[in-house]
Amino acid sequence: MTVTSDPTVPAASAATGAASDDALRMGPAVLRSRLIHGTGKFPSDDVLRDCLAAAQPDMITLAIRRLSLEGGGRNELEGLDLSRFTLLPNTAGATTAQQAIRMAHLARAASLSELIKVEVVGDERTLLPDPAGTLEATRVLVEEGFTVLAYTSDDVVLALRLEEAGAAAVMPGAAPIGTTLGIQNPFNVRLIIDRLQVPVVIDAGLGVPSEAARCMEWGAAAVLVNTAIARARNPVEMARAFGEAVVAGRRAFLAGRADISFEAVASSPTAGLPTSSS
Amino acid sequence: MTVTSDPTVPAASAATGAASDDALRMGPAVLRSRLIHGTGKFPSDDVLRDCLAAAQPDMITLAIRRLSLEGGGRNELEGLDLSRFTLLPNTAGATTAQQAIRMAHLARAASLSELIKVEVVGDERTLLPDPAGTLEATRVLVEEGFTVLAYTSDDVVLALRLEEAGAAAVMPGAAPIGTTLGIQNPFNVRLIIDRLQVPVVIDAGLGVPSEAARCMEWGAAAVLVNTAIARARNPVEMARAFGEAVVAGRRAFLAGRADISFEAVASSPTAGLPTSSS
Amino acid sequence: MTVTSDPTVPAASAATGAASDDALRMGPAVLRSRLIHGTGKFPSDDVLRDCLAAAQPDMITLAIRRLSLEGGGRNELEGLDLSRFTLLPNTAGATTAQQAIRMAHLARAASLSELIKVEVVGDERTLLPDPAGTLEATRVLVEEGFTVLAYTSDDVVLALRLEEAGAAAVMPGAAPIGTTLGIQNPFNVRLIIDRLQVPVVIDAGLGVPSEAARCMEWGAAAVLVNTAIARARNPVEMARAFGEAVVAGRRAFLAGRADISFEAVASSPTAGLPTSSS
Amino acid sequence: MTVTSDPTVPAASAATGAASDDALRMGPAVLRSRLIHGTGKFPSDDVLRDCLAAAQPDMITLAIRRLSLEGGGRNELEGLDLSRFTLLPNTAGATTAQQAIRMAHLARAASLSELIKVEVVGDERTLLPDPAGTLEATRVLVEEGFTVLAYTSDDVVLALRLEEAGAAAVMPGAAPIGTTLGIQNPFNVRLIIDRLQVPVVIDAGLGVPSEAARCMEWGAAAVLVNTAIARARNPVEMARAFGEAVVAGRRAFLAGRADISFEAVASSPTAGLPTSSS
Amino acid sequence: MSIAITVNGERRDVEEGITVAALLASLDIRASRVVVEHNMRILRAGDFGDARIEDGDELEVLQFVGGG
Amino acid sequence: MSIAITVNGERRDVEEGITVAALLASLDIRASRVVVEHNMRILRAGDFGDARIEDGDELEVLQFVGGG
Amino acid sequence: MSIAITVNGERRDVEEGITVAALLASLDIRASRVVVEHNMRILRAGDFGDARIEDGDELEVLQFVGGG
Amino acid sequence: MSIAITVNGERRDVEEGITVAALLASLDIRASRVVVEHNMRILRAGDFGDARIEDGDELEVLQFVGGG
Repeated sequence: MTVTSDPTVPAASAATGAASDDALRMGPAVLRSRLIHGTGKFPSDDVLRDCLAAAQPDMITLAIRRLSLEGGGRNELEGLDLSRFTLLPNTAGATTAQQAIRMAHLARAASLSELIKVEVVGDERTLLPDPAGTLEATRVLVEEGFTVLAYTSDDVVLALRLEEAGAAAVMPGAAPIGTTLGIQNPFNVRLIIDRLQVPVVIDAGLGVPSEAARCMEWGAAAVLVNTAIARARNPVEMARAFGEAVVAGRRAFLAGRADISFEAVASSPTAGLPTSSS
Repeated sequence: MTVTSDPTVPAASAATGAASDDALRMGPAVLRSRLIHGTGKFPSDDVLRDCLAAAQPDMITLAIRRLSLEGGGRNELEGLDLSRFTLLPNTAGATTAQQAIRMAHLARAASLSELIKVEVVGDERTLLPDPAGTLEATRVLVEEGFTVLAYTSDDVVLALRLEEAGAAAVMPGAAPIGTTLGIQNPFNVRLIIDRLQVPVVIDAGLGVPSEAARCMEWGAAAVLVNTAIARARNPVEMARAFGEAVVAGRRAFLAGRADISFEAVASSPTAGLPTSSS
Repeated sequence: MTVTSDPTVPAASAATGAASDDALRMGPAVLRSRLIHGTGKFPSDDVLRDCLAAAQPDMITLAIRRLSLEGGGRNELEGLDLSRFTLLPNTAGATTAQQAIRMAHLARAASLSELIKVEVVGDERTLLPDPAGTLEATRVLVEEGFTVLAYTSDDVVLALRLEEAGAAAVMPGAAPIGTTLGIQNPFNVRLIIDRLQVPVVIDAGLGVPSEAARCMEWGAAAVLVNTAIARARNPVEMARAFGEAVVAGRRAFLAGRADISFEAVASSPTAGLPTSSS
Repeated sequence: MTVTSDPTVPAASAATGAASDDALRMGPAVLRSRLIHGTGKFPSDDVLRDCLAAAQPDMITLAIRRLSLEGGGRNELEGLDLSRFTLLPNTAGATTAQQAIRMAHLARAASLSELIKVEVVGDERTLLPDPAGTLEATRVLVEEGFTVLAYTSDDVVLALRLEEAGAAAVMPGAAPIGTTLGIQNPFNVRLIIDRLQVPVVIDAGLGVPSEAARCMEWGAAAVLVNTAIARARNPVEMARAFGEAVVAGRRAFLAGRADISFEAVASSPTAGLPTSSS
Repeated sequence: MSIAITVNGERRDVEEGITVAALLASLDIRASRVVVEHNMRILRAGDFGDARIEDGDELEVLQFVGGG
Repeated sequence: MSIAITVNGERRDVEEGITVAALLASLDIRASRVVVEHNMRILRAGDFGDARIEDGDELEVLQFVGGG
Repeated sequence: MSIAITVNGERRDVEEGITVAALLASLDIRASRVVVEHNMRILRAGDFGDARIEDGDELEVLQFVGGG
Repeated sequence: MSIAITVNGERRDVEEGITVAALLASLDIRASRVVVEHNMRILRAGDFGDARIEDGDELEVLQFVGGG
């Protein structure tokens, strides 16, 4: 087997560590790291900052909220140099398309960019997304010129509709937000990855780095991780581990896995054993 | 992300909280990399050599076989500087304890070390290990002073017996050798990891780096990978990916995963939303 | 434990086979059998008729199609006495709400009943349902007085929306139609069952009777099976097996499963062994 | 559905296509019902008796223990007419081959039969079987003329060795005894069923009837259930459900499942739709 | 004189003034088993005898078939 | 005179020369339902009447109980 | 004279004729870090100095916070 | 005169009195890379020069190869 001639393997990836030209493009964003890093629920500003240093993401998510009028509005992002990251504000908290659109407008004013993660919750208990609201918000915001990354369920047709509506990326959840339960529906997630042309980013519910790697091995464009890092016992090391796992999974996808065999095949030669009866 | 510097890591983790000396000790062997790398079935000597350079394992497995009398016995290990690795010869091909013991003796003469991977196949079709033969070979070889790493099934009690027999490590298979089917019995594998005091190395049947990471996250001491690398479309990049994934999985284990919640928990603040009706 | 006083167990079910008052009500339909039987793709009229005799469903599904103008329009339902069953016509073939509504009207004219299974396909390759179309057709038809059973994906929020729209039952698919792949997303299916007040009927993709039983054990109200019976090697026996499995699964749900223990617990007494050393 | 007549079936299947004599033979035992029913841990004699009436097994398991010298040795089997069942005494409590052999001798004296379930526990915490002890006890007892049903792990080679040793049936556990966790290793269980000539009976750890059906669909000869019935909220109805599920699963195995398709296939005709634009 | 109509998507020439009932009879179709849509309007079975077909009309004659 | 024996792991004093059958009767145990191991040797039920118990003997009196 | 306005859902009394920029300054908020919505209309930062607040106005003063 | 021996399972005729070292040299095999089992007894590399091969002897000449 002549490895480098294999058409499924980009030439660039053979020579170097992470493929030097394996950047992920979504609208204006160009990401070398395929780990999108959340910034919520961290135990402290310091921990968040150290996690970002360890995981080295290019893109981070943010929420937009009322500033506390007492105390000048200090918050956990205070210590961060946001200019080092591509900012992906979300519309978390919205339960209707209209609310999401309003939050997108506010986020645009704050970030001076038109990247937005559309998130319209349809059920307060599971925080699972509202199909109709997500689709409507995506349509309107795309129309307005936003680069929309749409958080969605693992519904395959809805993912297709979001792509048709102009989403720059579709973000099916692995499991409900904050649960860290891991991938609940491998079949649908893989189907979505296979059917869509736009990047598929796995969002919500991942628990451990191996699951992030697994998504990447299937061909996901990126993963978004927040709770699994923020709530780990050692968030900084966990952030680093997620960073490594995403690189490993992406690399494995590009390298092309061995074919599964349902029959056992020896790894050591079967011939050439010393005579047993001599 | 600077994974290329050294995927086998500890330097980075020293600063932050992972154990500063996270070496794996089995008898005389001290391994910084927890990826044990097989050397069988590679497309060429060059590919094998490049894979080892990419994955940077400390320990590699070998088989012992008759030299071909024509042609001076050239083989795929020709191009390797074996002295750079801790060698783990196996007894592959043995179907009885006696054969395995003889091969261990031959391997010792060749490697000048007493590290041996005991492998006694009990079924030619599945290549699954023979419980009694594995246990007997382990007992005899431990008695003779070998450091035995025992390839076994996922049978929990057999794993306990191998530990009692003095095995330096127990190596349950994830799936039959060469299948790359991945972990077939998470429950037993985790039970073995939890119950044994000696290192548990997951051997055989892994297919992709995410599965290696998953084993490490559960607390496996190391993984042994051969077919999944040798038969990948791009073995060199796959070797590198396995190296990275093992580091990531180990790091995640040490970092401590977030607790699973069966209820969804928002990642963005639920308070502080702009008034919706204003 | 006094079994009969257990409030979770209907008194009726203790004495008899299937609980005598455990009927499933959906609009005007009252079903004693919780296996809804499809009628498509059977090898012959005779086989279909024998399957129905073996499985003894109360409700069967039908499609509405153009009659072939040559030959008087004979079809596979010819040999059946449809009056023995509660008929559930579907809107299969519809790809828009409008088409589904039209087919519902035609079906009503043919069945003289207002039971309808709404099915709006959103993707020709996977035949997975269209969220928006399904919801719209459901709203309109409920408004018009239909008893709507809505075929849907395993999207939890969409299921909630269909309930809110007045669906008499919500029918999440286990896997794409005709695949017999079985339940791909146990988590979502169970979440839907738990969250909805209306009956949840598992539709599409079931492969074997054990999966039907599993759905019933989770609390599904019924299952709809077509391909797994029609394409079995022996459809008649498979129909009977599905009938039995649905009864078993429902009964197990009502009986209440044993609590899972993560520790082993002996089934035989641990005391009273004969002295081992005597 | 007339399941109440006789859930253990053959009468019905004779007419239609399932084997007309589908009895299971193990040594002298001829079983029409493929549910082997445990008798331990039931809430009362009455409940056990009613469970047996509901499930209608042909074979039940028993343990042999010291009689309490006070009170004349009344026990939970008091109310049962044991002569109606094929008795399968176990060697539960044994941790060595020698103990198991002694208990087999005692059981033979009590049952006046040479049927024995060999159970040699190798680990007190998980109650998982001891490979060597199980194999040795099986060899000795087969030699002595016993019909041995050997409880074992899901180790494939050990199952082959037990068959070679003359076991009349091999009984791999689904999960540790008493856990009701269900089948933990489908791959190995199916491999054992495929590789062995003797009947394979799934023993231990099943939780719900659907899992029993699933084992039967794979071709298991029978299942042994105890805790899942004894500890159900309503044991009698659960016993009945297990009886039905085993019948359903066996019937499905004989009927032959539909081939899995990875592409969706419509259940309703794709042609003959009314013109959409007319 | 004959008129041109469309039945189940196919062009057909029929007698002017024919009723739906007569059309079905001529096609050997038992009226009891079918649903008829006449220019997108569903006919009740009782109206088949009165429903006159005009030139250019579109009819759908449908029935239940096996489906899932 | 009485002798000391062990029954089911417990020390008991019984009459010298007692048979297994008599011991069971004294304990109100129906012979038909039990298995007796006398000094590790299993007795046939028919032999209970002849089996004399000596000082220091060990007996196991066993029966079937519920098990899985 | 003072007017009553609503800032982030809370009633506040401020000087008549105050600008947004002045309001932020009085609250010790750096204008560079916030987004202001004035009566549901988003203000550009450059307009804070010109935007005069009237009686009954509603303001939302928002910023980025950690989120997922 | 020549003698018949078995090397790696194959019959070979070699010079009477030949040593293992000489046999390996004649086969162009570097002694440093192999393990030799002479009549089921493993030879140390240092003994290759002294080990004389007799008629009917069995030799296994082995080396490490790729394996898993």
